[in-house]
Formats: sequence, structure tokens, C-alpha cells
Amino acid sequence: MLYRDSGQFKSTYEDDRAIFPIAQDRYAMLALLAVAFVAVPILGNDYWLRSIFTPFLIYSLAAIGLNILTGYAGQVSLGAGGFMAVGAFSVYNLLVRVPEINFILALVFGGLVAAAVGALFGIPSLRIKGLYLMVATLAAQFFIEWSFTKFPWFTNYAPSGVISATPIDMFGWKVEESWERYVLALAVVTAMALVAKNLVRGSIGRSWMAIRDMDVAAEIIGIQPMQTKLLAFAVSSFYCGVAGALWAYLYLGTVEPVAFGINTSFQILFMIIIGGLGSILGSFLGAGFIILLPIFINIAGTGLGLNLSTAFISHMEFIIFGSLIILFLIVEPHGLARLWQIAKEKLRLWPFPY
Amino acid sequence: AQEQFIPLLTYRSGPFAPSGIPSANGFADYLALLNERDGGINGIKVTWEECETQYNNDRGVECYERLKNKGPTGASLVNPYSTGITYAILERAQRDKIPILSLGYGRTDAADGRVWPYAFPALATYWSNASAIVNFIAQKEGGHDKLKGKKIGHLFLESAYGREPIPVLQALAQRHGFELHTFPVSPPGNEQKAVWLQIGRQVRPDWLLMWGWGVMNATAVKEAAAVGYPRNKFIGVWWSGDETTVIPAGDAAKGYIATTFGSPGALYPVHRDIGRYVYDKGKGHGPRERIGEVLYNNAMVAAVVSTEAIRTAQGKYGVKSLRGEEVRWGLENLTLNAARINALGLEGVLPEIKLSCLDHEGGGWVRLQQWDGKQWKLISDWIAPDRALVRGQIEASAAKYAAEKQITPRDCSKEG
Amino acid sequence: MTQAAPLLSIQNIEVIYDHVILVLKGVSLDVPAGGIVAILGANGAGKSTTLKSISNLLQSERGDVTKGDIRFRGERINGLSPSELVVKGVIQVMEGRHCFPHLTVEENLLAGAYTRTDGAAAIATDIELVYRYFPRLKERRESLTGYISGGEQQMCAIGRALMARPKLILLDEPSMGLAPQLVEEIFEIVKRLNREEGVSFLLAEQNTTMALKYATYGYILENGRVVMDGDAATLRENEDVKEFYLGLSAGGRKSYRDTKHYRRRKRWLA
Amino acid sequence: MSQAAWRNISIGVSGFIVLGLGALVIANPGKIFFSWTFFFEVLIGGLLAGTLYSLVALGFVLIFKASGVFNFAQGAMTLFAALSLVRLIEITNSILLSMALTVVIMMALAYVIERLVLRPLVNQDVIIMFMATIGMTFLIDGFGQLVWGSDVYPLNLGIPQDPFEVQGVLLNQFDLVAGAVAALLVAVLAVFFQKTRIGRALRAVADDNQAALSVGIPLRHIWFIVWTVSGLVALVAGIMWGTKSGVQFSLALIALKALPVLILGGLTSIPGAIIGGLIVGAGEKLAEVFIGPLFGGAIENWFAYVLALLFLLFRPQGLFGEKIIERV
Amino acid sequence: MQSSRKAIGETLLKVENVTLSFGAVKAIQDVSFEIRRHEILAIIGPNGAGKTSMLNVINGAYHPQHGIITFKGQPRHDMDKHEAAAMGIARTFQNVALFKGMSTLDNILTGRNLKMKRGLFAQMLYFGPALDEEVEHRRKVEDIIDFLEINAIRKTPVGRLPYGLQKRVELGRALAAEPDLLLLDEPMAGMNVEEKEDMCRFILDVNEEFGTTIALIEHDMGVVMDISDRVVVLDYGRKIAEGTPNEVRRNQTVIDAYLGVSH
Ligand SMILES: Nc1ncnc2c1ncn2[C@@H]1O[C@H](COP(=O)(O)OP(=O)(O)OP(=O)(O)O)[C@@H](O)[C@H]1O
Ligand SMILES: Nc1ncnc2c1ncn2[C@@H]1O[C@H](COP(=O)(O)OP(=O)(O)OP(=O)(O)O)[C@@H](O)[C@H]1O
Ligand SMILES: [Mg+2]
Ligand SMILES: [Mg+2]
Repeated sequence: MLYRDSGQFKSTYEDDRAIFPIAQDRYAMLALLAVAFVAVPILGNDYWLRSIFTPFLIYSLAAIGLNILTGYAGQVSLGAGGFMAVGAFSVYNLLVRVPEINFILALVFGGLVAAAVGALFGIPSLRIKGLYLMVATLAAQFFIEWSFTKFPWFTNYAPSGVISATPIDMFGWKVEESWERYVLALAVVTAMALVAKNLVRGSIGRSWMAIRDMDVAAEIIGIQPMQTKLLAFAVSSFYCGVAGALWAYLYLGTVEPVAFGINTSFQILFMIIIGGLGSILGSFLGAGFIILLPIFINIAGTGLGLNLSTAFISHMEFIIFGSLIILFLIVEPHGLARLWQIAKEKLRLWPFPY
Repeated sequence: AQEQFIPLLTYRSGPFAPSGIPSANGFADYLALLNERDGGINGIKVTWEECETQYNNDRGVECYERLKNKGPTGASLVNPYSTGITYAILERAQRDKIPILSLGYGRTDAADGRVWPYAFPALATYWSNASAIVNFIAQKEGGHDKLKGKKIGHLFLESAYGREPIPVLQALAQRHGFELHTFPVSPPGNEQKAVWLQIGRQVRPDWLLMWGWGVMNATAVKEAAAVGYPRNKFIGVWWSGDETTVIPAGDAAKGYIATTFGSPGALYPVHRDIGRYVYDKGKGHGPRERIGEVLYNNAMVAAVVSTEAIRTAQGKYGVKSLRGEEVRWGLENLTLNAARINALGLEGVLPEIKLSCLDHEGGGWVRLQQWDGKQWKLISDWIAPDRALVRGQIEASAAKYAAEKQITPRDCSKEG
Repeated sequence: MTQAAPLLSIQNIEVIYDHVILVLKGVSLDVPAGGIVAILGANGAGKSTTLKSISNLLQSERGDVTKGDIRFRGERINGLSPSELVVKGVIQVMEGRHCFPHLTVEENLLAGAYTRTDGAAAIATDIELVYRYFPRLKERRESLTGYISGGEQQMCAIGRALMARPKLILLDEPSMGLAPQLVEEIFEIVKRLNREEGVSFLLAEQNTTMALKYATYGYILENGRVVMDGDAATLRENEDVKEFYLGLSAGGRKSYRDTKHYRRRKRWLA
Repeated sequence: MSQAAWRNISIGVSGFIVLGLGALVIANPGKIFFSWTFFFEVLIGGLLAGTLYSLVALGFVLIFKASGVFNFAQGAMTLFAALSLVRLIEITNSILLSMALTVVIMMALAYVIERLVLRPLVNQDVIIMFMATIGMTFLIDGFGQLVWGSDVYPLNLGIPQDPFEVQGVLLNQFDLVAGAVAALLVAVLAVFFQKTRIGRALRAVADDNQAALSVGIPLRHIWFIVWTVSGLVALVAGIMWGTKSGVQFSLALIALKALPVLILGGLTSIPGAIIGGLIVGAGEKLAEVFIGPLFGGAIENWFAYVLALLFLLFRPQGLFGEKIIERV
Repeated sequence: MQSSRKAIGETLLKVENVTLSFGAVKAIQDVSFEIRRHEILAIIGPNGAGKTSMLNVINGAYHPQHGIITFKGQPRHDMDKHEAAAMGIARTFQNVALFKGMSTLDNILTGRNLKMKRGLFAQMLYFGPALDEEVEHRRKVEDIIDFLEINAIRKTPVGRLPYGLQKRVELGRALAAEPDLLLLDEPMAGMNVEEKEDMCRFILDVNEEFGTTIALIEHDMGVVMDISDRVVVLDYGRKIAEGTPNEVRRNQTVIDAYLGVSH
């Protein structure tokens, strides 16, 4: 009875286009943000902040990026890891050469470079579609990874071929402690998620979805496939680029190019499929599922106290994780976001089944 | 009860598990031995917990964070067993005051303890190793002057790790007048035909070094045989010199050489003790017949260095559970001379070492071993690298890092 | 025809999609052996859903028959797999043409004969038979069905179903998108197959005029319920049916031009 | 953009790349070593290496052709098959018996996959099926390691491996055997799948699950057959690759080498898999040896993909893939 | 039969000698006809006659091998898809081509994309100019929704709608572009009489109230005869007749090729 939309009428189109048209959702979201911004940094310990929340947030951001490209614009890509690398290495190179630049500006710069590279590698999408495109985007992944390994300029001639995040200084705020890193990540992710939501509910978002759902028809109603697809690649890569930079600066600290390897690309793709293609919320749910679930399975396995060997637990982790993926797909092929929506629908009808 | 907690970051599954398993067993078996035979370190029981990283950076960080506060005083020190994880937790560990010990991997320039108070790439770094191999080649050729005009190849996994020795090799090539040819292999390295055609049919280097990892190793040895490159001119780094490199390659591996800092085989008193005190009680971590494998011994050496550092620190701070920063003091003041090594039942297994505030590496000594088709046989004594050259590069690199990060290096003369 | 045991009999079935969307709310109907039965009704009434619950194609659309019985020759067939049903002689021609786009017309027909075991010669004869009914298909036999016109695809789909030599064909909107001549032809073919080969039909149709002309019995479905049923002749004469489904008012067929700006209501929905 | 305009652009771009590389080669005479014998050696080596890729690509093609599913688990199946074989040989000491047992295991696997994964997911989007196979990958990887362990095991079935020279060109017996096996397998499969009733049913299923069901094609049997066959192909690929570098988890990664082959040849074409393999194998080896030095080498990984991409610009469905039908 | 109240004007689009073939298949052979401003032109013909292909040529989805298309006085060899859209040609499709993942509302809003000009940055912020624009277009779209009587399904994802409603939404999407020329490919296929009546009403209203020129393909002769001003008949890719509904209905060639007996 708590979750009802009856009695809530929208009198203007503005209200109707709001992100959370239902009041309960709005309050829930505000409460969540309050918890995330205030309670978590105060109460969370290093372990939770640093190895659970921060990577979760950053991966969510990358997943939003890929979801824009794959979930909204329908271009399946396996280059997300590569574009993250571009972001990370661009920010590093900018900051190491021009240290006085504000970190936020550097992030934007990293995102823009990634966007340019993304748009470049997006060109084949004008001709190649579906799974063929997916495999073809691996060219970007491998080429980028190779370039950063190969050309020492990118790592500022570091003899070990790695980049080390330079200290972050934002308007005098030195971001060092785990909670500070978490808050910075959270702020960036919140803002960018909001922007993403804005984009996908406006005319740009609609043209992406039109291209995704039926590209010939979209063209016939006047949507230019080239602009639309390349914009999707650029925006998506921007998000991935920023996520990559955050990954390097807020999470890993010191990064080799392999940290953004093919596995990263795959993982991000898994996230959006499991979370829900074409859903911003799904990006978060998917990131949670793919990043956190294995850890929880592992912790649970260790915590059982049965004195199981780590190898056994690890193998079971694989098995359980794989089974859960399949199970979730069978229960709801359209991802966790859809599952959540159905749950809400049921709640709204409750106690009546239909 | 007083106890000393050591987290073990291991990888017993995934693509690199074949290397991770013996490493994990060697480390844990030695700790078990200390408890079973000696009742711990000076009576302080050693406790440990494994956490599976799958050789994956994110999981490694998670493991580190999960385990760093366990035990009465938190983690004594951490062996990440992956260069990527080492990078990812180094700075963190510095703030947590937990020393990171990375034997034969990790951040090379961290050997400069002024910039890296909490990082210990002890025993030997890749740079020392590259230099030591060149010294070995010079020995075989009959002196450094004979290197002139020789062709030396460097076959490596195209990655930060594989590229790491190149600057040192280039410097040496210039100094000794040999030609350096580099042969990168695309990861993961299960397909090397192109590169071997170049090595075997085109360049034909007199000696070939290999910085390989995982499936690349065995494949390389096989391909060497396939193009007829002599295996006894083919020298791998220690990560390309274990059983997983040679056994899958079968006969092709006979004569293949690799460096090591923990001599191979279950031939030493310590192995006998492990058998008696650990395996006989059913407390072993792996199959008994695999005691003494190369990576097993390497990891055992890491365990020795770890526990001896704790023992050293107990000398200063008292016999009790120690905190990470106290163990760090132990590491910086660690001296393992021949006598001590013998007393530990490890004579010949590891070189003498002495760490200090300035030098977190120790001597950088390595030995060379050769696969005779059944087992690894030592074929050289401990070989030293060109210390001046290596140290120079380390200091330059560390200084550059310090500048980038705006760190002021410690003044070692003030350390106690 | 109510005396003899029906060939197909549906008792009170309920269908739910996606665990939440209730579409059929207790539908019952019979198809007598040798009959042609039509299901009529507006868009979204549940005609296709009814057919799919018989052929069990529902399962693959995340739909479920949650209540009721479906019997074919007295035997309960809920939950049999579609291929088992085809072997038993129940086949569905799906709405919207569903040809195999990367197969040629002829390969499509051959694929339709997949369950047959009576040999290549018999299959070849039947292909000729289909070509006789649809000469247009013969002309395009080597074309990929992905490229043929909408009407041609429809013919191909019907022809493909014939290839399985079924006893009961569930035809979903066979006339959709076909030229008038062809619509008539197809219904003639239905009649002939019914008469000559004894095949029974259950068809969902929007073209009510045609359907009631050829069917023996009709059901009218609205909103997932049967609201009216009867002999085709009876239905044809029913005033409501005339007005809402045949487009006939008291003064004969009215022009589509004149229907502007006035809306009527169906009496039974009021 | 019109078809013709696109074609011109594509030709322009590829021409530019080829010319650019040519100029680079000419401008750097010292870095490139060239002789015709060596060229042929690299070419032949590349072609033979390519057949090994084909073996893996073939597994993908079979399943894709028959169900429209892009089977991410193909690598894991390869590993699992090889691992089962090696460990069974250790246990039974008989190669033949172990082979037979492994075949049974792969059939059981196919059955389980059909029953637990494919059947509940019939008629779902390609991308969903793709994700399901990813779930299977984790499952198989975990299960395989749990049962058989994660160590590296040598595999030696007595395939001769010595090098020999013909006309100054160095060849390896193992490569020749691998090439022959791949060619044979492709021939057999091509005939089996192209010329039979089942072949047609397979293509029908791939085109439209729902319609295939409606005409009575029993998806379950079809899927079981296909997954079994692709399990066997995985076994063969596993044997070949395992002989090369030991049976270990990394076998699961060779799928990555098969992907460019797959799209270059066309996802739906069995002969495409072998020809794609030959082109990628030869192309990447030639590039690595004769162009690689200009960039410092190790360009193989991305070069294979770029090569595939260039082909795709002209034929978006791969060399032999089914045409992508787009109509309104 | 029917005396049209509206004034049929000059030629809006002219097709001259268009020939289109796919390999050996000749879909259209040397067809010429014109569409005049404000009229409703029906294109009929047997299955596979080339009707859909003709529409595809007109809005640039297919490029004919020969022929000239003149739209608004501009002659050209072929059209480009989004150019045709920009010049004011909109259409619906034989096999409904809606954007399945989007709601009815969004589908129709997409039809207005060409008219929405706010750039990336405005849309990122959303509040401000982008929102104003959004609301302004939303109003127009709501008018269309009211007009087509699809209020109830505004927020429903179109994939779940019954066929008839999908066709209506598709019409809405085409109308949203405020086209000069509207091409409808079998808008009434699969509908019952009642729904056809509705659809006819919409088409006539659009034609009369907005003056939109309409070319439609339809197999229901009742509909064609009642609402069209002129009819073009294709058969096997050729034009076999053209004229008012009554003329065409009596034409023996058309009866033989298409109508059969009873019309
Ligand atoms: N897969 C599905 N998921 C959810 N709802 C569905 C699904 N398929 C059909 N429906 C809903 O079920 C109802 C009945 O659909 P059905 O296709 O049976 O109607 P129909 O009578 O055949 O209509 P039409 O004349 O348009 O073919 C419709 O409201 C439709 O929206
Ligand atoms: N893209 C294409 N490739 C190959 N052939 C095509 C293509 N498009 C149409 N055709 C062929 O052109 C002919 C005309 O097709 P079209 O779709 O225009 O027919 P139509 O008059 O619309 O028929 P219907 O009333 O059945 O829809 C058909 O024979 C069809 O097979
Ligand atoms: Mg229907
Ligand atoms: Mg048509």
C-alpha cells in the first residue's frame, strides 16, 4: 500500500518528463543520495570505501558509457577498456606535463581525447553491424593497449612502463583518504549519470534508440546515421575515458596498460547486459552484479568456516557466478533493471496479482 | 595468545594458476614449518589467511583491504605475488604502514628505499637479472670483451613487464658492444610463429633472453625447437624458468637455461623438515612430490625473508605481535649471512643478503639453472649484476617518480 | 456437428504473458473434425494468443497457459512441444509471415517437410502441389524469402505449412496483405484442402466477410473472452456482426468516406 | 551515405593504408630483411598457423549457423575437452579409451547446455543468448578446474614435431598435421551440414527460432546435435593447441585468436572459417615479420583485427557470410 | 462518384521512367506517374507488383537504375533517405517499423527530430532551452495523440501493442514530421472493418485539414474506391492503368490482373 501512484497527476509536460515522476521514487532517490554522500563516508571503513564502493562507482560510470553506445544506440562494442585507457593516459600526460591544471579540467580533457578516439574507431559502424561490429571493435581495444605499451611517450618514459597517478589537487582539496576518493568519485558519477539521463530522454537519446531499434526506418524519418552513431561513440567514449581516469587516479594509483585490457571490456559489456541494456539504473545494477557478487560469494565461502581451500572456493565462485548469470537471464532476459521494474509493478498492484 | 598475522595473496585459479599454485604452497608450507617445528618465530605463532586474487588487480586490492586489519596487529607485511597488484597497493600500503615485499617482481625503482620506504623488491630485480645474465654470457664467452659484435636477443611478452629490462640491456649493449635485438610477443603469447621465424631464420642471435609469463613460456621453448634454435643459448628470467615452462614442452626443453634466486630441488634440509614436520602431520598445502619445484622454492625464500624480517624486528621491539611499521624496520635491517642461512637449513638455496634504508634490493644475485629433461640443475654459482649501472638507473628512475609525485626522499643517514 | 467428439477442444483457458499480463480470460472453443472454424475479433482481442496456446508457440514468447485444458482428439495436449504437435498433425501458420529469410522459397518449403518420413518423392509431389496453388512461388523458387514481397512471403508461409501434411491447420490472418484475388484463392484452397484432404482449419481473421463465407462456425473474441459464437450463417445474419465486423448497415455497405466523425459503441461492451 | 560512395571511400582508405605501408617499407631499407625463401617460409608458416585458428573458429561457426548464438563459451569448451582428455589419459593410461570418454563427456555437456540454458531461453535476442554463453563460460571454467585442477599438463599424442627443410624452406611436421586435420574436419562438416536435411533445418533454426518451431523442427534435438559436434571440434582444437603449449587454462583464451578469423570468413560459413584462418594466419605473420619491425613489433594482435575490418568494409557480412537482409 | 470538395493542385511529385531491378528481378520497369498536391493517390496491384519498391524509390530507400524523380519542382535521379525526409516526405511501412524499445510517445516525438534543434550541451543540462523545446514539441505530439485517439497507450512500449495500434502509432510518427507528402504502405492490413473505418477517417482528416498529399498502397478495394482521388495500378513492375477509382474498376486489364471477378 505504500507504493502507489494513484492520486499523483501531472499537470504539465515538464513534470511528466521528470526523471522520477512518482513521488515515492523521488524521495527514495534523495534518501539514497543522502546516505551515499553523508552516511557512507562517515560510517564506511577503508575496506568498504576503497575496495567495494569506489570501484563499483567507477565501473558504473564506464557501464553507463557503454550503455549509451550499446544499450541506447545499439552498437555493440568491446572497446570500452581501450577507451578507459585513453582517458587515463590522457589525464596522466596532461597532469604530468602541466601539473597546475585543476583535476576536473584534466578529467574533461581526458574524456574529450577518449571521445575523439572513440569517434574515430566508430567509423566502421557506419557499415558494419551487430556481432561483426562487436568483434571489429576489438581492433580498437588491442590497438590502444598496444600503443600505450609500445610508445614510452605515453608513460612519460617511465622505465617500468607504468603511469603513477600524480597527486590530486582540486581547489586546494588534496584528495588522499579513501573517503575523499570515494566522495570525489561519487560526485563525478552522480553528475555524469544525471547528464546521461538527460541525454537519453531528449531528442538525441531518441535518435540513438531509433537507430538501435530500426536503422533503416530511422534514416527514412530523417535521422542521419553517421552523425548519430559517431556522437554515440564519442559520448560513450567520453564516459569511459573519465571512468578510466578515475580508475587510475582514485582507485589503482599506478597503472599498467593491461589494467585496461580486453577483460575490462568484456566485464563492462557483461555489466550492461546483466543490468539491462538501455537503462541507466541497469548500469549500476550490472556493475554491482559483476564486480561485487563474486567478491561476496568469495567472502561467504571463506566465512563459512568449513576450512575450504581457497582454490575450491574460487572455483565454486566461478560456478555459482556463472549459474546466477544464466538464472537471472532465464528469469528476466532484459536485465536486472527490468526485474526491478516488474517488482515495482507488482508492488503497485499488490495485493492483486494482475 | 601472541601471534603474527601474514596475509597471503594467492592465485590458485585462472590462466596463471599453474604458477600460482606452487608459489602459494611454498610460502604456506614454510610458515607451517615454523609453527610446527619451532612453535612460531621465537615462540610467536604465525597465522595466515589466503585470499584468491585470480592474478587480477581489482581482486588483489580487495584482498589486501580485506586482510590488512586481521590478526592482533594487522598485516605484518604483504607479498602480493603480482606486479600489477603491487603497483596498485604500494601507495596504499605506505599510508597503512604495511611493508610490501615483492621478491623478483614488482616495482624495480622501489629498490631505492629513500623514495619507497615501504616497498621491498628484494633479492633481485629485473634490471639486476638482465645485467647478471649478460655477465653469465660473458663468462661463457670468455670475458666481457668477447661480447663485442655478438648478437643478443630479448624475447618478451609485450607488456610493461617484458619491456622493463630493455633500458638496462641497451646500456649494456653500448658498453660491451653487442647487438641487441628485441622480439616482442603479443599477449598472451600462445602464438609466436612470426617472431620465431625472425629469431630462428633471420637474425639468429648468439644468445637469447626471455621475459615470458604463463602460456608464453612453454610455447616459446617449443617454437625454439621447431626452428632449431639451440636451447642451451636460450636463457629465461625466473618467471620463465619453472616446471610449467619445460614440462609441457617435453623433449624440446632439454638444455634450456633460466635464472633463479631460490635454487631448485627438494634437496635441502629445510625440505626434509617440511616433509617431516608438515606433510607427515597431514598439514601440507600441496602434493608432497611437488615440494622443491622452482616456484615453490622461490616462494619459500620469500617466506624466509618475511619471517626473518619479523625475527629481526623482534630484536628491536621485543618478542610480541608486531605492527607493519615495526616489521618494516626489520626488513630494512635484515641481514642473512651464510651462517644464518645454514642455520635455517637453506644453505645454497638463497644468496646472502643485506637490506638497508638505501637499498631495498640486496645484492641482486642470481644463479643459472638448466633443464636436463627431468629436473633443473644448477650450472653456475651466484652471479652479481653490474651494481653500479643498475643502481644508477634505479636512482634516476626513483628520483623522476619522486618529482612527479612531489615526494621528498628520506634522508637515510637519519634512519635508526 | 456438436454430437461427434470434436477434433480440437479448448476448455476455459487462461493465458498470462511475462507472469503479469493476463490476456485470455477463460476461452473455450471446439473445432469439429472436418470443420473450418473462424475466430473473429478486434486487434488485441487475443486471437493469435489462442492459436499460439494450441500450438504451444506461446512458451517461447514467455507466455503461459495457466488454466484450462486443450485436447486434440480427446487427448490433452497442453505442454507438448510444437514439434510433437506437428507430428500429431497440428501446425500453425504464424501471423506476419515468418519465413526463413536466408533460405530460398524452395528451401522454406522443404524445411516445412522436416517432420515427414514418407520419402523424397512424396515431398517432391507436394512441392509441386504447392506450386500449383501458388504459381507465383514457383517463379521465385530460387529467391531468398528475405527479398520477396510481402504477399509472396505469406504464400510461402502457407505453402510451408501444407508441406507437413497436417490434420489441423491453425491459420493466423491468412489474408493479411494479400491482393483480393489471392485472398479468394487462398480461401478456395482452404476449402479444397478441407474437402479433398479432410484437413480441418482454425483461422483467426480480420477479413470477416471472407471468413464467414468459408467457415462453418465462428467465435467472436473480445478482450480475451468469447462474446458470441454460432454457425457462420447465423453470425452473418446477426445485426451486431453485420455492423461491427462486416461493415454493413441497414442500407447495405456504407462508404468509408461516410464513417467520419461518428463513433458507435458495441452493445456488449457498454 | 550511398553504397557507391561508401565503396569509394573504402577503396580510398585501404589504398592509402597499403601505399603508406609501402612507403614506410621503402623508406626503411635497413629494418626489413627480405628474401624470397624467407618470404615463403613466413607465408607457409602463417598459413599453417591459420589452420589452427580455423579449428577454433569452426566451433563458433557451427553453433552460430545452427542457432544464431554467438558462443562465447567455445574457448572454455576447448579447454574443458582438452583437460578432460589429458586427465583421463593419466587415469586410464589409454589414449583411445580416454578419447571415447571425452566424447561422452562432451555429449553430456551438450545435453546439459541444451536442457538448462537453451531451452528456457528459446527465441530470445542474440545478445541475451550471448550473455548466457558467458554464464556458461564461467560455469565450465569453474567446473573444469574443480574437477581436473588448474595446473598445466603436457599432452603428447605422438604427433611428430620435428622440423625439416624443403627447398630451403623450413617446415614443421606438427604444423602439417594440424593443417591436414583442419582441412579434413572442414570438408566433413561442410558436406554433413550443407547437403543434408539437418543442414537445412539448422539454417532455418538460426533464421527464426519461432518459425522453425512452428513447422515442427525439434529445436532440442537440433541443438543437442550441434553442440555435441561443436564440442568435438573443441576437442580437436584443444588437442592441437594443447600439444603446442600444454593443456592449461590459457587454452580458453585462444578464442580471441579465432574471432578475427570468424568475422573475416563470415559467421555462418564453414569454408569461410578455413579461408578466413588462412588469410588471417598468413596476413598477420607476413605483417609481423615484414612490417612489424617498423613499429617495434608485436602488431599481430591488432593487425588481425584490422585486416578483418578492411575486408568487412567491403563485405559487411564477411567473405562468405550470409547476406544481411535489410528491408522495409 | 465522390465530388471532392478540396482543390487538387499542381504536381507535387513526378516519377518518370523509373526502372529498378535487383539482379534478375525487375521490380519496377519504366513507370511514370505523378502525385498532385492535396490528392489521395492509391497504388494498387497484385503481390510483388512493385508497389512497396515504388515507395522506397520515392523516399530514397532504393536507388533506381533509370528514371527521374521530381519533387517540388526539383528533378533528381534518386533521393537520399534523410534528404527526402528533410524535404517533407514521410511514410509508414508495410511490416510495421516502429522503434520497439520506445514508448508510443517517444516514437512519435522521434518523428519530430528533424524539427528539434537544441544541441548536445543544451540537452546535457536539460533544464532551460532543451526543456522548453521538448515541451513545445510535446504539445504538438499530444495533439497528434489526441487526434489518433491513442491517449491510453501513450507510455506503453510499442512492442507490446496489438498490430492495429502499432499501425496507428506509425501513422502518428509520420504525421509528427508535418510532411507535405505522406506515403502509406498498406495502412489497413490486418484490421477489421471498424478499425479500417477509423483509419480512413484519420487519413481523410489529415488530407483535408492539413492539406497533406497522400499516396497509399492498399489491398482492400472498398477502401481504395471510397477514399482515393486517383488510382495507379502496377503489375509485374509495370504500370497497367491509371485514373479515377471508377475508371480503374472497369478497366478489363485491371480486373484480369488484380481484382478478380466480384468488385
Ligand atoms: N509477448 C507478449 N508479451 C506481452 N503481451 C503480449 C504479448 N503478445 C501479445 N500480447 C498482448 O496480448 C493481447 C492479445 O494479443 P494477440 O496477439 O493475441 O491479439 P490478436 O487478437 O491476435 O490481435 P491482432 O488482430 O492485432 O493480431 C494484446 O493486448 C497484446 O498486447
Ligand atoms: N531488396 C530487394 N532485393 C531483392 N528483391 C527485392 C527487393 N525488394 C523487393 N524485391 C522484389 O521486387 C518485387 C516487388 O516487391 P515489392 O515489395 O515492391 O512488392 P509489392 O507490390 O509491395 O507486393 P506486396 O503487395 O506483396 O507487398 C518482388 O518480387 C520482390 O521480391
Ligand atoms: Mg493476431
Ligand atoms: Mg508491399
